[in-house]
Amino acid sequence: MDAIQLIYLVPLLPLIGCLINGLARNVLSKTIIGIIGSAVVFISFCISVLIFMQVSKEGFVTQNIRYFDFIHVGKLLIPFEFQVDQLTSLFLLIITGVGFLIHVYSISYMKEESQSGFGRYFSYLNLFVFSMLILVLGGNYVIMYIGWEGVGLCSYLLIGFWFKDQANNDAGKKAFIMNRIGDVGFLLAVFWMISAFGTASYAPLYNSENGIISSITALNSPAIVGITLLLFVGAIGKSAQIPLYTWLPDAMAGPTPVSALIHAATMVTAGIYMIARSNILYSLAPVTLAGVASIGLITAIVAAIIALKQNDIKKVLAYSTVSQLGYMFLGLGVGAYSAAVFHVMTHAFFKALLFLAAGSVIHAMGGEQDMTKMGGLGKKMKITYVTFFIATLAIAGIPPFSGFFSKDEILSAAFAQSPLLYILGVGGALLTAFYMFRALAMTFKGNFRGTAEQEHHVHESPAAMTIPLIILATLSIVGGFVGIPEVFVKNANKFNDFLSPVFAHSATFMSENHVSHQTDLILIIVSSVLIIVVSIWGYNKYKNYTPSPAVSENAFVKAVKNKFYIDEAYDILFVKPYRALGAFLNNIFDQKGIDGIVNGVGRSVNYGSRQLRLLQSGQVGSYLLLMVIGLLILFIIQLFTK
Amino acid sequence: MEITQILFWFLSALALFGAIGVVASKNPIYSVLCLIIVFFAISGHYVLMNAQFLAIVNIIVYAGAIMVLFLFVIMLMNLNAETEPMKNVYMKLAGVISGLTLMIVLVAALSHSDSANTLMRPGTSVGLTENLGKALFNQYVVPFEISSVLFLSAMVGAILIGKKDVVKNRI
Amino acid sequence: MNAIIITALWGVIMMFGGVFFKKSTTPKFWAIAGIIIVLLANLFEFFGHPFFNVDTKGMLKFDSFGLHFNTIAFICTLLFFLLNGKDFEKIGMHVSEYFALMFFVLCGLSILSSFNTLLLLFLGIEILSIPLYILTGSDKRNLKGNEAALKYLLMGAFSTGILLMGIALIYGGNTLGSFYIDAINLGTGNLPVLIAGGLVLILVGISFKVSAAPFHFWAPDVYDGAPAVVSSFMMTIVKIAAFVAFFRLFQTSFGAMQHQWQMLIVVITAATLLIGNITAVFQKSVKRMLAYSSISHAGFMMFTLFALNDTAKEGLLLYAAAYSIATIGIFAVIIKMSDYSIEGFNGLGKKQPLLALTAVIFLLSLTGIPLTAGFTAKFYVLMAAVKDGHQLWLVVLAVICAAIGAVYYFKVIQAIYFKDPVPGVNDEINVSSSFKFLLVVTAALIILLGFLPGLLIDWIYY
Amino acid sequence: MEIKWYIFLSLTLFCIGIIGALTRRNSIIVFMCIELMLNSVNLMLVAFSKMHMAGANILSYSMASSAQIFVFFIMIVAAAEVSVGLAIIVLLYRNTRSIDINFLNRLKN
Amino acid sequence: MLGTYYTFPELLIWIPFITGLIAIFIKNEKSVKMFALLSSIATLVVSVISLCYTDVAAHPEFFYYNNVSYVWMPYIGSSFSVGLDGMGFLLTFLTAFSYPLIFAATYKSEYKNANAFFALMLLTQAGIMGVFVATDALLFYFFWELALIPIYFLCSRWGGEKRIAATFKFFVYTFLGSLLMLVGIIFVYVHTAPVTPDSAHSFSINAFYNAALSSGQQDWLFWLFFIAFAVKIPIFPFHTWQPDVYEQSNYPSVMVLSGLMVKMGAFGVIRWILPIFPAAVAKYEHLVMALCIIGLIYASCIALYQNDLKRFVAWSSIAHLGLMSAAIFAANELSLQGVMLEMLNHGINILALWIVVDIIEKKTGVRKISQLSGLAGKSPALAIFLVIIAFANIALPLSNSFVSEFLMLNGLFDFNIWFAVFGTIGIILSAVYMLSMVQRTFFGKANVVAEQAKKMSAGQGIVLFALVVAILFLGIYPEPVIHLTQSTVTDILSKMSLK
Repeated sequence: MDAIQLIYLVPLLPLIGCLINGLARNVLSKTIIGIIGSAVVFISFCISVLIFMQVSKEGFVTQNIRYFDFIHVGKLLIPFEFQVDQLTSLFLLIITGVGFLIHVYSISYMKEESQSGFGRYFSYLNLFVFSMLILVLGGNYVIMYIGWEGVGLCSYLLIGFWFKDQANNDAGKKAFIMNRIGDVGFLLAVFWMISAFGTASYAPLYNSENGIISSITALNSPAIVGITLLLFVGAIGKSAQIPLYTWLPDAMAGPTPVSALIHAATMVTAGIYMIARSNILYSLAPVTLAGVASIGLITAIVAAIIALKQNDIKKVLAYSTVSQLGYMFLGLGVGAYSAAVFHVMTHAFFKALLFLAAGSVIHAMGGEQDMTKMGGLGKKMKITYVTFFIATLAIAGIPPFSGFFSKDEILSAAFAQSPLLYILGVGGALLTAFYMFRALAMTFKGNFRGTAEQEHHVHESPAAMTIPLIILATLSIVGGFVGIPEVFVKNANKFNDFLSPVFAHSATFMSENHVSHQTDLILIIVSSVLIIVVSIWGYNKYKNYTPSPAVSENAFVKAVKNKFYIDEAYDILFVKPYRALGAFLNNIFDQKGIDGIVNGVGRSVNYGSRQLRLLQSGQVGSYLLLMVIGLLILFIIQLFTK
Repeated sequence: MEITQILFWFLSALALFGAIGVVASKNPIYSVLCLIIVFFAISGHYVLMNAQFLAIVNIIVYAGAIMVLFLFVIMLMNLNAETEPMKNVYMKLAGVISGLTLMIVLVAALSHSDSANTLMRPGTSVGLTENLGKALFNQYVVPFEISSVLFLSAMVGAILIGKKDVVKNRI
Repeated sequence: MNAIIITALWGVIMMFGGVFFKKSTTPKFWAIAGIIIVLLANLFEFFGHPFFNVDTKGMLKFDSFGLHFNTIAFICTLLFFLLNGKDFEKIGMHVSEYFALMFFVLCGLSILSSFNTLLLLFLGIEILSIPLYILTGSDKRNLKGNEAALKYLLMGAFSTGILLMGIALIYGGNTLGSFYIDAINLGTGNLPVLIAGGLVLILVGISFKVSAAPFHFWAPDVYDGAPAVVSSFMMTIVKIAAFVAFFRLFQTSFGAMQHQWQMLIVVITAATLLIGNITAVFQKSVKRMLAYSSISHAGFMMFTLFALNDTAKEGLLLYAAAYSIATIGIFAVIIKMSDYSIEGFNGLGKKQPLLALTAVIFLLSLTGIPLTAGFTAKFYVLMAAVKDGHQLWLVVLAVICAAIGAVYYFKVIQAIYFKDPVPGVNDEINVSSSFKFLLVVTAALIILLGFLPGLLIDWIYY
Repeated sequence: MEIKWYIFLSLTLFCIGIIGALTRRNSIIVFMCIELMLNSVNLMLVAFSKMHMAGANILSYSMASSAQIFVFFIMIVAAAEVSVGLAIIVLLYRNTRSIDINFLNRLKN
Repeated sequence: MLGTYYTFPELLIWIPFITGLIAIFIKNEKSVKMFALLSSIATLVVSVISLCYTDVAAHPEFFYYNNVSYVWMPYIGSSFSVGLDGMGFLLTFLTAFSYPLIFAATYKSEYKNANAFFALMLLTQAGIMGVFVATDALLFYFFWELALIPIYFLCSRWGGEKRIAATFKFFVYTFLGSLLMLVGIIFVYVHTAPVTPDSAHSFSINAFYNAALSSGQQDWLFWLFFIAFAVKIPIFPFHTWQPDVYEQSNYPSVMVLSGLMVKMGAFGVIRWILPIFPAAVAKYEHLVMALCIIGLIYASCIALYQNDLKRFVAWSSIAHLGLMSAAIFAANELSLQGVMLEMLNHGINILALWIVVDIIEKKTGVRKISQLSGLAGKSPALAIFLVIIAFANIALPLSNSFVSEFLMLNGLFDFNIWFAVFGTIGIILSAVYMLSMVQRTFFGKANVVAEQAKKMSAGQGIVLFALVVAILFLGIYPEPVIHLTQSTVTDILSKMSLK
């Protein structure tokens, strides 16, 4: 019980760290700032571990901790409350654990920042951890929304961390606005929920015995479909799915550890967390689930295709993240909630690792991110190379690395739903394997293609950076073993067992069309073999990459290189019209139109004044005439109208 | 036709003729003379209606005093010639039209009044000087006194306006 | 009766005083003394002590309304004499005579506030008007003054003719054959044609006197052409006197059948409001602008005729007081200046802060800003109209016109406070401290009436 | 004799007066036209006075006499007005050498 | 100490009024500044004490008993009666709270005729306070205008080059609006039952609530009142005066205009339209809300285009007020409660925003967004404040406006889902223009203008800090405010449903 009573410390400590680092950033030395920043997260991590241990005990029931009434208006009560269950505790571990590693990594990575910039960085990073924790801890959707927007804010701040370059600011702004579009969906869903159910708290909604939702049995009722769709809009924004994914590649403008933490490991998985959290609702709305699955799948493939032709190492990873998130949504969409969450976890390990390793490379290359300018780094940066290699194996889904287990679980669930989903999913996986090995080969193999100065500069990163790499690499290797499929070992999927209470209720709605073990085994083997083949092919193809002078490309390749012109399309469809509309409304409609009318009234009074005074001709005769005419009019009114 | 009726029509015609003469004649002197004709005609009407006092007062005050005053002023200004230039024709036309319209409207309206066909009783003694004098100094003594204020102010005013100022130094 | 007799007597005294007063300032003191005596005499009568017991055969009726109105008018006149007494010398040499004529006007005013027959209405209007014809033209070498006087005279006489024709028709249509205004009261049937025709003509005749559109054409020219002191007097005291006569006649004689002729008032009111306010917007001269504004105020006062209820009565008195005091005040300031154009007021706030402040208060009152008498007055007349309950659009039109009114009054305020002075214009404004003190008192009166109108209107029910 | 003929007569005179006032430019003639209007009113009043003189009783007697007294007052006022008016016209003539009302347009707009 | 509780509403009016009159006679600029600041602090103290004195939520009837009432014009049933209900407490507190901050934040500014300036500022405060406490329609109207006149003089006398024309338009516009309302007030008055035996009718607020008005009469009365308030708020399309006035006027006046006077409009709608004309509200609410929402999106579009910081803030304010007015007309518990919060929050946020703009202009001498760049590098403290304020303005959770906008949008959603959808578009757009502004002025490379920037004064720092604390506090724990105003909301709603 005690650990759970300490739960408020988990988000509070990073917040304190944020305040200390932010306010005293010019006073404290960089080392102290770094230590404070990491330590608070580490303590939170320790508490999370305690909580996890308590949660994983037998007979644990979901805990609700209420602090105060946040909003209490009439019948609407939104308390400031935390909810602790298996899902929460898992996410707490991921966030604080990976977060801590990245904090440590950052101390070294950001060493060259200015004093105040360094403090600012850690302050933001702590603030992010705080927001993310609020997001997963919140006991109702409003608290979740607080964290939801909070992480968006931190993302904005960190992407635009080097604010002197307007491109970074543009990227940050884009991220925030695109997130906001999603947030609006979330917000509307909350409103709908409140107006339909009168509350936004999980406990009264999802309580398995007397929850409002739990007592509903009808599928696809309009309110629920609406709510789930709107929530999904929120998830699309936050987790960078089509059509709101374009901000994520741009978000790579931020420091690389940020990309690792926010744009790979944690924030972008908030959407998955949210849907997993609302699994009962979603299970009641198969229509939405189908939508989730299709959006996820399309995103997975499209992003993977785009990643094939990217030369910026971080962009490749970014598109890979989008693609992997697509997988997770596919998992959610086919009802494999725990598989999706499993993939969140393994993805957190290997993608954070990839980013950090890439960061190490970029660090070594003096800020260079273009892979065509790299090559042959494997010799000089052994640890980085090895860890990157492990992560690549993991993300490609090569057994027995962690990615294999989680991806396989999703794919087999997809097969159960429809073989088509499976085939497309495998296709995506093959693409993943290809571009990841391409990146690996281009970066670490072949000859060095950069400048001589860079070549001289290249070196292995310091321990503060490599240790987190090593830890994450270890996790990427072993992380999958908590969820070994039943095919191999009976009852070895500890992960599923652990999370099953969370998804227990929705499991009753899902049609249990499990794939037989044999089919599953065949599928695993086929896909693994295919992936390995493609991996080797991709590796070999780019092993000795030399930048070729402009080869005439076909239209498709060109489109891929230019990310299908999505950004440009958005620019033409939304940004430019919006600006033009603003100009039109301001210059023409408002100033000429509405204000024109207002001023026109004034002017017409003036005009009337000038005309009316002409009546005052100064001539007695005309005055008398007008008087007589007035008299006549009055006479006619009085005597001849009734 | 009774004699009063004949007289009525005759005097009416005379009055209208005179009135039109006032308006139409170019020479101001003729206008004055026409106006005097009108006054006489109206006095004739008063006599017809046995309002003898008013008939006399009308002739003394109006035809006598007032019109002489007018005549004096006109002579003083040497306006006997046809000095008046043509007024704007449209203004004239508009004036005539609106005046006639007003007349038509008034006549049309009032001819429908309940009392339009009431007979008049001309032969009463109300209009005799004695009776009116009594009324004036009994019933109407207050207005009579008050009218003195009017005259006073008119007198002061006429003097004020007519007096030639001693040249005064103005800044 | 006190007021009528004493004003007439004092007029005679002033008239002869012209012969005896040697110093040019003497007439002013006599006039002030006279108006104070008149005021006191009127107050005595108001509190039930008439000095003269004259049997008027019911031709004059001294009710509290009329006497109260007299008080207001005399207080305004007192203020006027105090503020502008010196400025009569600007008109010409015959200061004493000017005062005499003004006392005669006041006599006419006292008659108009208490008449009970059409005969005295007629006489009152004439006693009010004839001295004004002369006063308008009293600055003999000023061609504008002469022109104004002749215009006023011709049109005034013309309107008198119309008024008289109206009276004649009323007499003809009245079965009692009486000129007593309470005898005309006809109950609630249909208006007989003769009466209706007479009513229209009388309405036109008096509308002329109160400068209601479209019978207002004389007003801007005459107010502009007359000497500023006389304009101030004509625009305020004389106009409200005509209004009180208007109200008295129509309430007593035709009040019972109000709704049969209300439309006429509606038309006149709407026209007056629109023409007065809109034309004023474009004026360059403050004096002429105020002339038009006085027309617009006539429009507001027409609402009392429109409503003819108790609130209207209160409103009329309040409006008369508020409008007169503010106009007298602003004119007192204008007269001190040599350039009447709006530019002439530029930077007055810097040159003469006190004059500027009081002028602004007067202008705010004329605009009808709360906490000034002008607001309460407008409020009362509008309330009277709303209580009547008919033709509410007219009330809306009135407030729109009031907003237009703000435009031209605030042009002056802007010039006073927000614009820089034009060098060489109105540089030599010399005002005595007593004048300043009086201005402050006047402004204080405005504000006092602004939040305690009861001080004034409660006396109606005394 | 019916009253209406007198009404018509005096109305006609009245309107002729109005027409004159509207159309003439000589201010003295305009003034005379106004006098004509006043006279038509007088005529009307006397006619009405005779109409109201229905019986020989006191009431109708005073009814009838009141109108004639009114006429008397109108005459008084007209005289006073004329004196003032002519004074003003003379004053104007002295200053401008003209009594044409169309020249009176220094004040306008 | 301060006498009995019912003297508070009065004190809130008289302190600024009397000190305002006194301030005219203090010729020394420094002393008049200090005097005004002290006066406003005194008002704040009174306001805070009044808040502590009673728990209105527990005693909603308090409003009707606490009001002090002097016989003023008994013959027409009007009295000088003032009282505080929850909403009144809230808004008087906002007024009392804003004034010291305004004075402190602009303490360094210099004015010609400082005595007149501060006197008018204090008189405006008296007027605004009066509007919020008046429980008599005529008194309400008095104060409504009393607040307008001094602010007109303030804006016209001290400000930019085109101020005279701009403020004049504002003045005539609002004056016309309030005159129309006056007609409405009189009409309702004529249909009230008497309260005092002396008069036939009454101007008291209760009499107005009980006035017998047919729905046909309500229809046009609604518009008479509505225009007055709509111009003040302003609701699209009555807004055109606002950007010009904000651009041309001096900062303290603009702060008062946008922070406080705007609330007078919203307050007016809640206090005087909703309970008196419920039938008309039900009839026209869709139309009006559509206007409000159009205004919200319209202003958001234009705000992005603005290059002048003051105009920018003006448009963003119009956008926020669009949402607020829409929520008022949604008239359910959530939306009204949201509006109550938003009135306070918008006051705080816009005040903070103006102070930042003022500092920028004072520091750099430039107000054009295009001429500014990279200020964050030069003054990080200001940048942090601005970012917090900007995010408060776009309703980020844990900032004050989140709660209010959440409630308002929720109320809108309950009313009509599409209004809520378009309202939330406004939220997106607010992020767009706000962040663009922050980016263009504060981020990027410091240009010549930014290099020359002077330091922010300590006083301004403290004021901004206080505001930021308020922003965060209300964002995390809005309950006190909700508690304060809930009785008003239920009262208004019950009045609406009764009729």
